[in-house]
Amino acid sequence: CATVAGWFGRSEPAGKPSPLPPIKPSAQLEVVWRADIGRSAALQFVPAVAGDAVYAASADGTLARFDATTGRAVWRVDTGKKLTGGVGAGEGVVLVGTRDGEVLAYDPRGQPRWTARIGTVILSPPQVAEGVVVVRGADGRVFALEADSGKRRWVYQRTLPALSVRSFAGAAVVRGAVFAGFPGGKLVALRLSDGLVGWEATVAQPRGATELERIADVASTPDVAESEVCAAAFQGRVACFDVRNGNVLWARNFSSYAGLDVDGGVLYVATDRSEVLGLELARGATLWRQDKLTGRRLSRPLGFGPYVVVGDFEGYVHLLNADDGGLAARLPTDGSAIAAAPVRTGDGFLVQTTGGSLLLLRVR
Amino acid sequence: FEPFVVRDIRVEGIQRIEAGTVFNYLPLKVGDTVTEEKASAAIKALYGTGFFKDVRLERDGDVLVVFVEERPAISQIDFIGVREFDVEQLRAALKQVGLAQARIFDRALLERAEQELKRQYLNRGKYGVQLNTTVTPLDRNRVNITFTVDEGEVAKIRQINIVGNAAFPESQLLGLFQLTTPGWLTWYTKNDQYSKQKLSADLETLRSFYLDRGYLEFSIDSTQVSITPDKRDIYITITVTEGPRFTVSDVKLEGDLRVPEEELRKLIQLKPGEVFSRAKVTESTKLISDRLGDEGYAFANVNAVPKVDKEKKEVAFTFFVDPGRRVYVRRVNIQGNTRTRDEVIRRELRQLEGAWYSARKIEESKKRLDRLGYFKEVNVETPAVPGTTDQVDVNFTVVEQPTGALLLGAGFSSSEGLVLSGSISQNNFLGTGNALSLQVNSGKVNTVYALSFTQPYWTVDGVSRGIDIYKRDVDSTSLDVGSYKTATLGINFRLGVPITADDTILFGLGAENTEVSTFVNSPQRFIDFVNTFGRSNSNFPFTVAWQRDTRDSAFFPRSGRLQRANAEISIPAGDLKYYKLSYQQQWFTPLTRTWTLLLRGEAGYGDGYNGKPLPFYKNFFAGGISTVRGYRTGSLGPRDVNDEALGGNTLVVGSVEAFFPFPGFRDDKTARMSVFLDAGAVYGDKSKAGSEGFRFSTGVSVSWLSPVGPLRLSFGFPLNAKDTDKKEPFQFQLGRTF
Amino acid sequence: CSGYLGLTPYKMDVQQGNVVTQEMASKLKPGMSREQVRFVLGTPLVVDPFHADRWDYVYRLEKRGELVEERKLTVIFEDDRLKRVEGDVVPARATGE
Amino acid sequence: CGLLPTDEDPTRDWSASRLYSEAKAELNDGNYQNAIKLYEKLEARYPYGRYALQAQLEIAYAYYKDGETASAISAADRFIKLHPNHPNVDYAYYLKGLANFQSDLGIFSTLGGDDFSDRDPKAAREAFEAFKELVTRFPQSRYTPDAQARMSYLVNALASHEVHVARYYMRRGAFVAAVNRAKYVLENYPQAPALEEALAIMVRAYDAMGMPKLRDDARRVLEKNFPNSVHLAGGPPRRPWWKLW
Repeated sequence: CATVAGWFGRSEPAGKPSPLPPIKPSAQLEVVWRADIGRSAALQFVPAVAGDAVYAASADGTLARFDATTGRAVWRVDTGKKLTGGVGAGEGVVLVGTRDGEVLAYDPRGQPRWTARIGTVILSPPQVAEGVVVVRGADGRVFALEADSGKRRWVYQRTLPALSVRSFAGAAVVRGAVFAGFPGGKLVALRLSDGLVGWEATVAQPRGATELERIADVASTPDVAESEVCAAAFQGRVACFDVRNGNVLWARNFSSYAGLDVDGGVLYVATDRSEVLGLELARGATLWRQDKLTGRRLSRPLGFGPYVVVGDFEGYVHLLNADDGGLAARLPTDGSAIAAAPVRTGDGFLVQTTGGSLLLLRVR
Repeated sequence: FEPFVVRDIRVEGIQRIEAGTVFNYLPLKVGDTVTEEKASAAIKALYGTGFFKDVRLERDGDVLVVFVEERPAISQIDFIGVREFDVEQLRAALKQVGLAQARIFDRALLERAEQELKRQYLNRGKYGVQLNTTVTPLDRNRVNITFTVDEGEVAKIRQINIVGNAAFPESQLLGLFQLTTPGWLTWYTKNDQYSKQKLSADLETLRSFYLDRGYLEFSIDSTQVSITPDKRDIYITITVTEGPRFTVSDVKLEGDLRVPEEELRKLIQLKPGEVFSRAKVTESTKLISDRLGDEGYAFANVNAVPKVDKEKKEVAFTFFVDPGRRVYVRRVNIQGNTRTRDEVIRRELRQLEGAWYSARKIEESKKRLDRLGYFKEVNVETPAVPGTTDQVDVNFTVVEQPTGALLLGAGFSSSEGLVLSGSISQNNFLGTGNALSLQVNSGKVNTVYALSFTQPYWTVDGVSRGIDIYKRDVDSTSLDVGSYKTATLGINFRLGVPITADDTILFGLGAENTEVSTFVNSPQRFIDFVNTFGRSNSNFPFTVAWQRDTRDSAFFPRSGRLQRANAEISIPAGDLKYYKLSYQQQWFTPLTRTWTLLLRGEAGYGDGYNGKPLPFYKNFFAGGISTVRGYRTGSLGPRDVNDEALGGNTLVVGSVEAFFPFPGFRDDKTARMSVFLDAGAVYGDKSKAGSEGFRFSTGVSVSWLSPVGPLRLSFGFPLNAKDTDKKEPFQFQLGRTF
Repeated sequence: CSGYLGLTPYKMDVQQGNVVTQEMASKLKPGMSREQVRFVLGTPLVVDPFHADRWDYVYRLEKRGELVEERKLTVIFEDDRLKRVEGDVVPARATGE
Repeated sequence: CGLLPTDEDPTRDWSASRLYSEAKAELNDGNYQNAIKLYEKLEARYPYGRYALQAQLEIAYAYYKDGETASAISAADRFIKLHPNHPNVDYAYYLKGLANFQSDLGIFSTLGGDDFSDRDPKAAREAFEAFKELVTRFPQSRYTPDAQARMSYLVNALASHEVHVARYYMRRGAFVAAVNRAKYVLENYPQAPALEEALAIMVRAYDAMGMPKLRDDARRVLEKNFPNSVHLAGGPPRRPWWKLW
């Protein structure tokens, strides 16, 4: 028979979220400052840090600058557009993306500098490095624009599978190269200056009969370490490659939508079932597995020294021990989901909730 | 395995199949020499029957032993957790594939059925479905198959986003789409569920929208469909490049036209200077090829070749006409008529055998068959005759439906005594196309014996003749209302002469004798009538009428018009001296693919001549299901002292009605619903009060082709009824709809 | 024909047989095979079962009951080769309905 | 789902013979739908042995009597495939022909003296094919004589259908159409009695088109085959005006 829940729309999410596990805090999470930036609806906005400034944006079009130490709002601007991707900052320019496929660039004082049209929805924060702005379209395309004028320098494009997972993946711009994951499970390395394809590697192979089963998309931004670059595929695998030539170092059969973070020789990943895993960067062996948070729709983890930080769908910030994955501390925020990954700044880290609060947290 | 001569054949392992059957399919017979490839051919043949899971041939001396292992038979197929589809529908579909009770179980078929079911679920937007089938073996080499399905949540479209549109706002463009985000009606239309077909249809609509407004180089760069990891929300992003707006610079016609050029040039919708529109181009090519189609060039092809001038943003079109060969019709076949005679159908067809093919004539033929009212469905195809390049056959397939209404009833009422009533009418009597109707009512107050017979095709060209004979007696003495007695006996001859393809002139000449006897308490109008016309009076009504019918179907027209102007004059030789003029028309036009609008109008005026009044029972009446719904039949207009409707000599009726498919029966051809606004008035004897002046009503009506005959139910709600009016919200009618 | 109360009933147009134009007929040459004749004139609608060596290209058009146009062209074969052609042919362009 | 009472299946544990005799009883009483359901249960539960075999044949008969032409034919075909040389497989072929042959005319039809020739010829052609298969495969089957009789009836029906149409086209003045319909009878149903009128129509059509040579040759064939044909004199008597249908 039809369960009653089935009749009235929202039935339970796939896995039932586990309740908050009991915890013996071995550390203390404290809020340094808290600010408000506005709701980000079903999107993922990430704050950007440049010098002593923190820039944040929200879906209703506001872009704001806060003082990194005190959290005081320096200026607040209404872009007048429906924002869908942001914020990227650096080299004197602050960048956000709109629903109609425009990249808006402001200067650190909040004055608009230029607007560029790329013709496809932008769901991730534009990156800027070495005078080039790299921005991902929701259709997977990678655009490179001149940081000072917004003129298009090059664009990299692949054919799309019939059905892909909705992804907020951006591109990792590191040491003159751009690493981007694509629907269909491919990872591509491009030269930042002219978009030349360095190499292309397969993170996961689509398999199954229907379009749905054949989804194996790299739905999160890759992370680059010294000589490895690692990426995670939804309904696919977690894998690391040699950064120079793309040869696969190792691959493990974990499916992850939220993504991974590499910190100090260990790779932290949040799987689809919201387990957190610590894997050894060199050969991918499992160091530890934290499965008391399954079903809580965890955000992408952040390696933070001896700890690992991850947010969940009820706005809790969880602190895990980097060595054994044990739960070290927990802090509620405003009850709305933390979808985007925490951002390291100075000796703390920033968290933005979909409900619109922006917090700087520190561990004591 | 060296060959040997088979002395005998033995079959091992059969349970359900008999040895005889195996021998029948085995290509080896006693006495053959068995070689390597003969043996493998035998094994292949036995596998081919589909009965066996495993086949082995062995040698026992010179006896050939055939080991077979029968595939199990399916004993039961169950479905658990299936909500989206009706289980019986699934069983029937599986039966088609060969998976059904008592059939032989074949795993390959099961896999195919599983894939097919999963694909069906994806089409319905159920992306989260989990499906697995279990096959449980039973005794006596049988198996049970169980399909367990967890349908999961339906993926709903959370957002559709068009990027790159400048000329038209996104909201307007999304308005064209079938797919939408969840709204108040999407629980029924399910348009908030993603389906590939609907999306490609919507993209096509978007493309035509732009191409019909001058954007020749409009292109859809990419459409991206993405689903959230919990498989519940779908986001669609469509990236477009509009390109500039083009105007038409020049239009030319070239090729072997076979029809005068000016005539074809008139058919081209595109005028130089206008904004380019693809719809106009396709419309023009269609009109030209149809025109050629009427000349027998069935395979004519016309294509418009554009010459684009990018700088001036102009485009010139040349219509190249290639008529191809003139095509002739070899045979016209009619199928599906188990009751209607072939000639009754063939005489309606305008396309003859041995003549050149005419698309218009075939279209006209289909319309005329639909208008007969004998068929639920009429389809036509024109397959080419094999072996020729210039001959086609025309195959009409009809689905018959009952054309009669049979009402038999026996009742007993205090006033009428035992009443045997019955009416039988058959529009397609014995499939001969003639219409016969008998009506019998043997009540004491109302006795009616009436017969009417019409022969629509007295001559091959459709001159029709008909005869009506009737005896109607009314004796209201037993009722407590004003009592009177009338006895009418009449006969009427009818003749119909078609003067064009759609117009017919109808003549009627009748003779009618009425006896009226009144009493002291008879209603005044009866007494006046007897004083002017005497107790017994004769009447020779002569009617002439013009009728034009271009409707595309008898029961559920979607287009066309039916008009009828009628004049009835009593010939001076009779006692009665009156004339009645009336005009009725129904005008149907399609509003959308499924909605149809009807504008219905009726007007009538009657009067006596040579100083005689119009007899009261010849008055016009209004009210009731075929004129103004919501009011009792004939109740409009003035009423006498006993509150009986008198009717009047002037009638005006109008109605606006919108038909739409019966909800739930989207493509059912037998039922239709409608909302209507009726209005009508009857003007007569000014001195009497009653319901004079216009009466309005609105409401809902359902028409259904029931097995007993066309049925109409209507719920009419009077808008400006006075308390003296006789309201009757629910009304129904069985029989002819017009 | 006889009217009904002074009205002549509408008679459907009756068109029968192949249209053969002057242009088509002029392409015929003796000795042609049946296939060649068929390619030029089209498939004949009247092939009498008792005269295998003869094809008749008849054309009739009746408008509102009166015969408006009538033409007959007969093609005679001899051991499957075109021998001779009899009958009249229509002016260059066929008049449509 | 316990709310909805699931109807307990009374026949759950019936033996094969019980199912078969119940089905046979229903068949004889004429309620074919129940008989079909019981036969299907029998085949599903006991797919072996004599009963299942008999059920497969009788289910085809039940569909035929119930007027379900398509199901009757597919059931018969299934029996033929499963038991190609079963002793009464010829009955299965016979059933296929009967199913098509039976035309369900309305209640009024008996009055009208309607014959098969004036209705949809496709059903007649399919019936003819099925009977032909029976006659050729099983010349001594006890159904062959009846099948042959029905075949000749069908041939006449098909031939007179063509003549019906030819007569209509003559009245319409479509003489080419009439000639070709007559020719179709000549080529496809040469022995059918309707051939006489077909030839007569051919003569009249050629005459109307002013083609004397073809007319005379056709007349000569008519005279040779039907010397005292009524058509030679003046054609059949015209239908009296009072005969309304």
